[in-house]
Amino acid sequence: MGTVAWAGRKIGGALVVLWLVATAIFIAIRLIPGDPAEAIMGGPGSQASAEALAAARAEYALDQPLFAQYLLYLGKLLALDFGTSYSLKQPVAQVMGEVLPNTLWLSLLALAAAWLMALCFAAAATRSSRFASQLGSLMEIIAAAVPHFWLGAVLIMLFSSALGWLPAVDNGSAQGLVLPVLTLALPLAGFLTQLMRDSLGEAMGSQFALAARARGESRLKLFWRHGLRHAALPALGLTGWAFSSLLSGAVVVEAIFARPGLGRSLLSAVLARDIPMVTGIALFSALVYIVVMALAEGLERLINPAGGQR
Amino acid sequence: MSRTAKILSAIVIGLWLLMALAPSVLAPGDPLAINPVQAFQKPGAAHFFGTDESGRDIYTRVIHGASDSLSIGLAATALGMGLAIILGTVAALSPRWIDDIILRVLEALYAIPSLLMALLIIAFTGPGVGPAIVAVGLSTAPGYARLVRSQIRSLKNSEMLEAATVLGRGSWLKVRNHLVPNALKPLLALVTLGIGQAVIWAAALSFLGLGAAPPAPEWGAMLSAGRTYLHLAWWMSLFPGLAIVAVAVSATLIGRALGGKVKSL
Amino acid sequence: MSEQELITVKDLSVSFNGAPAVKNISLAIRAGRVLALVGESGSGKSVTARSLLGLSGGSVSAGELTICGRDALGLDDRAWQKIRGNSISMILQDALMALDPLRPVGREIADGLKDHGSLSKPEREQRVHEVLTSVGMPEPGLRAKQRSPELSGGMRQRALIAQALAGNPQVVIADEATTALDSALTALVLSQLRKLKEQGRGVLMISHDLAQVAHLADDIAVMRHGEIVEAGPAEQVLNHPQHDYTRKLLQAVPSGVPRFAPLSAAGAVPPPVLAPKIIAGPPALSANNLSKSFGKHAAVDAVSFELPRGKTLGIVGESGSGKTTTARMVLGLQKPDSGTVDLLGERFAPLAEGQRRKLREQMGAIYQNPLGSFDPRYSVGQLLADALSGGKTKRTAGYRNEVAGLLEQVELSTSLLPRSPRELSGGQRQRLAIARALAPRPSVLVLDEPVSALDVSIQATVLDLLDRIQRETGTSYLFISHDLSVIEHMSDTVAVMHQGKIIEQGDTASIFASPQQEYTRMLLSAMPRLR
Amino acid sequence: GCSTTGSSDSTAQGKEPVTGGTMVYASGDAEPSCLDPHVGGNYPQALVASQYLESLFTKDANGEIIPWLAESTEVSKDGLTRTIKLREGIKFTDGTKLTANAIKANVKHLKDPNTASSTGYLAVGKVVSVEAKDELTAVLKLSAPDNALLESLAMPWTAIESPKALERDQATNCAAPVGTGPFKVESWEHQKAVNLVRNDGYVLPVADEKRTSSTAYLDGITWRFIPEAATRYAALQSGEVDVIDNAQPDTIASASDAGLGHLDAPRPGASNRIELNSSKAPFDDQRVREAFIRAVDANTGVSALFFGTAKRSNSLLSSVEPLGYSDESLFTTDTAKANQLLDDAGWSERDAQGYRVKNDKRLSLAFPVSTNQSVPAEQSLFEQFQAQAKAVGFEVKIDLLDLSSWYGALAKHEYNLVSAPYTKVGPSVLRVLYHSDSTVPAPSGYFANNAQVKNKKLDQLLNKAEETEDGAQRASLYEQAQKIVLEGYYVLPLYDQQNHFLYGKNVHGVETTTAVSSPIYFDTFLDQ
Ligand SMILES: Nc1ncnc2c1ncn2[C@@H]1O[C@H](COP(=O)(O)OP(=O)(O)OP(=O)(O)O)[C@@H](O)[C@H]1O
Ligand SMILES: Nc1ncnc2c1ncn2[C@@H]1O[C@H](COP(=O)(O)OP(=O)(O)OP(=O)(O)O)[C@@H](O)[C@H]1O
Ligand SMILES: [Mg+2]
Ligand SMILES: [Mg+2]
Repeated sequence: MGTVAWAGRKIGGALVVLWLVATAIFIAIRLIPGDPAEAIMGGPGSQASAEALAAARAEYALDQPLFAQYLLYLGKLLALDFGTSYSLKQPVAQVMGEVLPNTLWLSLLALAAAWLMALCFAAAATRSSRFASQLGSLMEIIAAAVPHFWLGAVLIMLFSSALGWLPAVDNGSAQGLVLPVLTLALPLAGFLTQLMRDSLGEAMGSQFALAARARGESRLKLFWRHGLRHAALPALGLTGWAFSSLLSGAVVVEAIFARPGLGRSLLSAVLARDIPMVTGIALFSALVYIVVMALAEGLERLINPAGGQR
Repeated sequence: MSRTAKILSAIVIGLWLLMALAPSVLAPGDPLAINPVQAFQKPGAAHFFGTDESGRDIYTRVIHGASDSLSIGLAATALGMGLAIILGTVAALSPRWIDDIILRVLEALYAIPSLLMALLIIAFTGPGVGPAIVAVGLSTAPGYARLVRSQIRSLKNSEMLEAATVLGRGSWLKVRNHLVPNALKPLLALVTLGIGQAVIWAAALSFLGLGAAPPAPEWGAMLSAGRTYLHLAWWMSLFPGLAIVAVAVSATLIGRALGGKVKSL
Repeated sequence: MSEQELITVKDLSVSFNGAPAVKNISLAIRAGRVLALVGESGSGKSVTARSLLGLSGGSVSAGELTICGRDALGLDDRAWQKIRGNSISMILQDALMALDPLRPVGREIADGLKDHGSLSKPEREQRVHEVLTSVGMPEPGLRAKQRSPELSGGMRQRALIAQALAGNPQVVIADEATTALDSALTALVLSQLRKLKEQGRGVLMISHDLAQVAHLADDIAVMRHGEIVEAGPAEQVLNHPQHDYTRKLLQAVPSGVPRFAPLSAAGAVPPPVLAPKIIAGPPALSANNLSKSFGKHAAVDAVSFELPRGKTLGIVGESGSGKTTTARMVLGLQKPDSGTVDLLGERFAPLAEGQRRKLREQMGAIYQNPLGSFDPRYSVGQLLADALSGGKTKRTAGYRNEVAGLLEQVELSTSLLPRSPRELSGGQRQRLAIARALAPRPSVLVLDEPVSALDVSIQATVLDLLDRIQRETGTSYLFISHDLSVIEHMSDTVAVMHQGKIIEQGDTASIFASPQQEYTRMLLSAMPRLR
Repeated sequence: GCSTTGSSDSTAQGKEPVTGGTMVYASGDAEPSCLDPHVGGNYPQALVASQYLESLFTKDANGEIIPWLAESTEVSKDGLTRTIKLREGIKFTDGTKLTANAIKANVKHLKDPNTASSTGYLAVGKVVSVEAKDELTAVLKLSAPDNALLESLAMPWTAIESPKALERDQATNCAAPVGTGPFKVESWEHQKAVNLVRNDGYVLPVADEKRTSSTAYLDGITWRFIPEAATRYAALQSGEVDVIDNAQPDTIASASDAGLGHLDAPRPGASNRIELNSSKAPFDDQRVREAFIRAVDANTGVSALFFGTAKRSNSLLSSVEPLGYSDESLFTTDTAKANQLLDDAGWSERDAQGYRVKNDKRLSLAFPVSTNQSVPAEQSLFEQFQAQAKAVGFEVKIDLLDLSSWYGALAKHEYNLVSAPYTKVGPSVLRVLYHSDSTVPAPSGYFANNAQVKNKKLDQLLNKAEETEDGAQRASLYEQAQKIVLEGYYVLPLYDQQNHFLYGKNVHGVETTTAVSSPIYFDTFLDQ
């Protein structure tokens, strides 16, 4: 498949997926009990009068038939209009625009850190003894099994409260990012290392590695020229998953480290039944997922042009 | 799977099962029994893992919590896997256009971050153990389904099935004797890996206050309660946390021993 | 011995975790000469070769190891790196796997130059182009930029040779450089090696096939169970073999051996001269105008042939000529675009699966790599019980006698029953595949490269087995191979395929004696012959 | 700031105040969706709004209502006309002068349905109209006499905002309300911080001889939201933040060891209590209510879980309310009596799990708990109640819910027990909580009388108390009312609404609070 055809298929597929996500969210949200008008008027604890509720219903077209609402909703989405947040009374796009960079930064840094750690661990494992390698493998599995919420708390206890080395909460400085990034990155690094070690081990024990050694390549060069690519491939295939799990993890990490971001907005939006906000964030995450997947696939094509498309 | 790995796995599974099915053998006490006077006791001879804010014995609670946490993990994985097997098999064996539709739907489900999916489900059903199971199960299903699909597709085109065709086996025999059992074996490994992840997931929901409600001795809920007292009573969050990690680690180890690779998640 | 000794090895032993793989062997590689190392699979040939590069991977001990006059015992990895690819280079056994699938082959070839030489980047590219041209790679400029999965098997083999030659090494080790290549490519590779010898380099050639070695080797060393059982000049070893094992290897080469004459030592006892049963009636198999295209590419083009009962039709042709596609259409695994297949006079393809199920048991198939066709969850016994019961059960209980009978037929011990096919050797697996195919007592067996993955001695036993079964049961064989010598030995009639067409078809003896087509002549001239 | 002093163990005594520095405040509450406390009207809004908005009245150290932005006030004989005279020379931070029109505009804003005010709306419920008599004098017409009006007007939820600013659209006003307070809103970075800066034109309405300058010492306040208690405390310990609210009992107990300051400012209005839904079985039977109350042991739990930072209450009202009535004897634990009462009420059989049953129905109590409103220690206390109640045969089903779901459960009457805090200045909160009018739900389903007390005599007492001018009579009426509720076992009082603040070593002058006990950082300064 040519690159143009590939890109065309990707974009078409992405649009279909986005439409499906939008529809799924629409259905899911209509299923949630509770009157959206109440959410608009400040939640069920409010003293909103019946007229005020009716006015809100009319304003947000909630009094129309469901299918009309759906069409209206799709139409707005097509015009890139995500609506106004019920609870914040601000355009969703604006709110997301404000908090988005934080989450993206956090996730990207965590992704990069996880990759870096995984590469180092995987590389170290190929050189070390059987015992060390098994120990390393256990460590990865443990890292992958540590829940974010627990890890975050433990890191704060250790590095902020007890040792006082790093700030517990976001204070705008680079230091404030260290603990949240670590919290997000460690479990992911555990996963990636497991993946990379498997394929790195396979690559380093393969015939072509032997051939390379027979040409006089040193172990280090072997790692750089061959091992790295083979290690990266399966991990790349997992990047979409990794990124979307990072977004999930961000909900917890942003709550623990008091960082502004998409995750926190999401949690409070769901709790406040803030439909436009939830929709906006969900669609956005789906878009990010699709873009990241496409990037990863593009990178895969670059590394392995002959590899089959999935 | 090597012999030692088999024995070890059997022991570990046995231990978890014992904890889940007959916790009183290991911890005879009542996990809900309060004793406010004995609150916040450090781990020691009287209380191996210390006590919590209401004086409940954390060791007893951790042991008794296995049943809740493990059954959430098991049930969620079973749900996710069940759905995945149906969707994946249908997709793999159907004509191209049905396959395409299912694939797109799966991709759309996959594109929604799992926690968001869980939050939406819980917003719909309200918090609790059942919803947590459904949430975790549903949000893991698309990943499994894609795997089942590719598994069955590659089997469908394998020489093994061609050989069966040449031997004159009908479709039903091929599916029953070869396709299903061979597709299931790697899934078994995957399920084991998945259970560990599901336990973590369920704990995460409890931690956010959306899963099992305290004072049930569910590990995530215990962790959630313990985090308030992180500065005073580290043991309240340490031990349930370790239990979660231990389950996930042993599930991964057993899954790997069964030949599972993380790749597949 | 006037020639300079480039590598001298004395008393080399290699063991893996205490298990010896090579025991006390000594050999010398001289400039301008080819030393051939011959022996069955697992005899330690590759381990020996790797030891010469310090890459054995096991624990090595040796009385002497001199490389280009330099003592190489106790060299560290850095010192070895200077030797590898520079003084000695190696062509690895498995060409399909020996190139990194993620990197362009040109880069793979240039890596060695980069690590050793002082060439600049354009100079290196120049050299890569040069060496690719010299091994006869078509479109070397384009191929250098492609990755190995984009190349055909023959191209990969040539790239691998180019890689070994790029650094102008004194010694080239070629480990099974021609196995799995069709005869035209084999001839090409052999001529490459000859050129090296003529250039005055030392060549260590590893093979399990004495016929191939015969053309090129100056000296031959025969290995068995990690030891050299016989060594000497090629003439002497080939014509006056001293050791039983050497004789056995020589006998196993099928070319020029008449039909039904045994190749393996086990079959050495002359068989009862039992004329093959001739059964009257319609031909066992007849194909009529079979065609199949993939996209625009016509893989099989109007192929027709007839397989009489109790006879063998050999189909031979180079890689990609459409042999497997033909076989798959005959087996009803692929629907032909046009044309028909009749089995025992009845229509077999194209037909719906349900309608031909009854006929299915008349036809069996055997593949090049039988492992893939076994359900990995089944043991040997279960596989056979499954085949015997028509898929109803895999319990051996009710079929004990039949299973034992089948095993006996293919000369396998019943002690293998509980084993997984994965725990069998290549020869044993192929026997198991044959046993399974025989279970429903088919009239026709389609054999697609049944012995290509086996070394000559094992190949000999399997071919003898097939001969015996045909004589005993009168089964007809559609025998597909790229190996002319195997086809010559096994077939009553031969069809030569080229680019999807059968270009020549007829009696084996007459085709091999007086080929009509230019292409067939070309193929035959490239065929290595011992006798 | 206003002049109430909470019980503070500040060590700032004698320290020379320094001007400058920005204080970082970390709140454990969810970020308000609107900084204008007129909109909605909850405590987190009051906490932050107390820095930039001021009320007409406030409370002094003795709990007496005194004028603040107002200079004086009087009420007509029939109690239906209230005249309020404002102080002169006070300006909003947008330059608008504080005039009688401002009162008019603010009351109108509170009563406008589009504002969606809940607390403030109720507070001015009886105000029918506002007339500006002259520049600084406003006349309020009431539908009925309301002696709680001044208390209502002392709350931040009825604080006075610039009438000019109120004309802006709601989103803009929510982002930066304009008031007369010592600070003003400079910017609001969502989820990150509300940035407050000093109001350099601030005029202290009531002169304070201790203060030389009339502006705040701090340059500004960074108001952050850190929901995780452990993180918040860690940030305070490491000096990243200067003040935290919603301090956890265990950290309060160890605060002085850690060198941290502590401000304990219990909220006015109702105490924290569990209300027993008397409108449906099994709590429609007073004996069963009493049995539950006798079955649980609050004293031990409160002292263990709150580390001595919360005092057990036996009153409907906060300890800061002078008119609170308390009777310890009603709430002593007595398991034997509880069992007896249940037997008497017909719940004499028990099922396999030990729960009591009557007519095959289990003695089961639904207890929805809002995770937003009940701190962890309180949730633990409820769990202890659950275990203790089980001993006498009650099954208590605790359901932890987010705020929306919790309100939903209440609106649908899916509860037997509930703990719903209510903050309001003065004993008139009793009317909000226990008058039968409060059982009638608002359109949203909300009602304040969770115990579903419907008692004619009580209604009369509460009505009368609100209309009486005479202080002593008012006190007596409220006491009778409280007795009815307490003795009817509608409520299990627990403790005052906890309101603890911790602050770092370098923070001084944290003591003044508003009428609702929200601190004002006018006097606060940081060591440089
Ligand atoms: N890395 C290794 N670890 C353990 N055993 C090995 C290793 N490499 C080779 N062996 C063993 O050494 C023996 C000789 O193997 P070798 O590969 O040299 O055989 P070969 O003669 O090249 O066979 P073939 O013709 O199949 O290539 C075999 O029994 C093999 O199992
Ligand atoms: N499923 C397929 N899709 C597309 N092309 C195919 C397919 N199967 C075979 N071909 C093409 O058809 C041609 C004939 O292939 P076939 O496998 O029949 O060759 P062969 O003679 O068996 O070669 P070999 O000796 O390498 O096994 C080749 O060019 C091959 O690339
Ligand atoms: Mg070999
Ligand atoms: Mg083929």
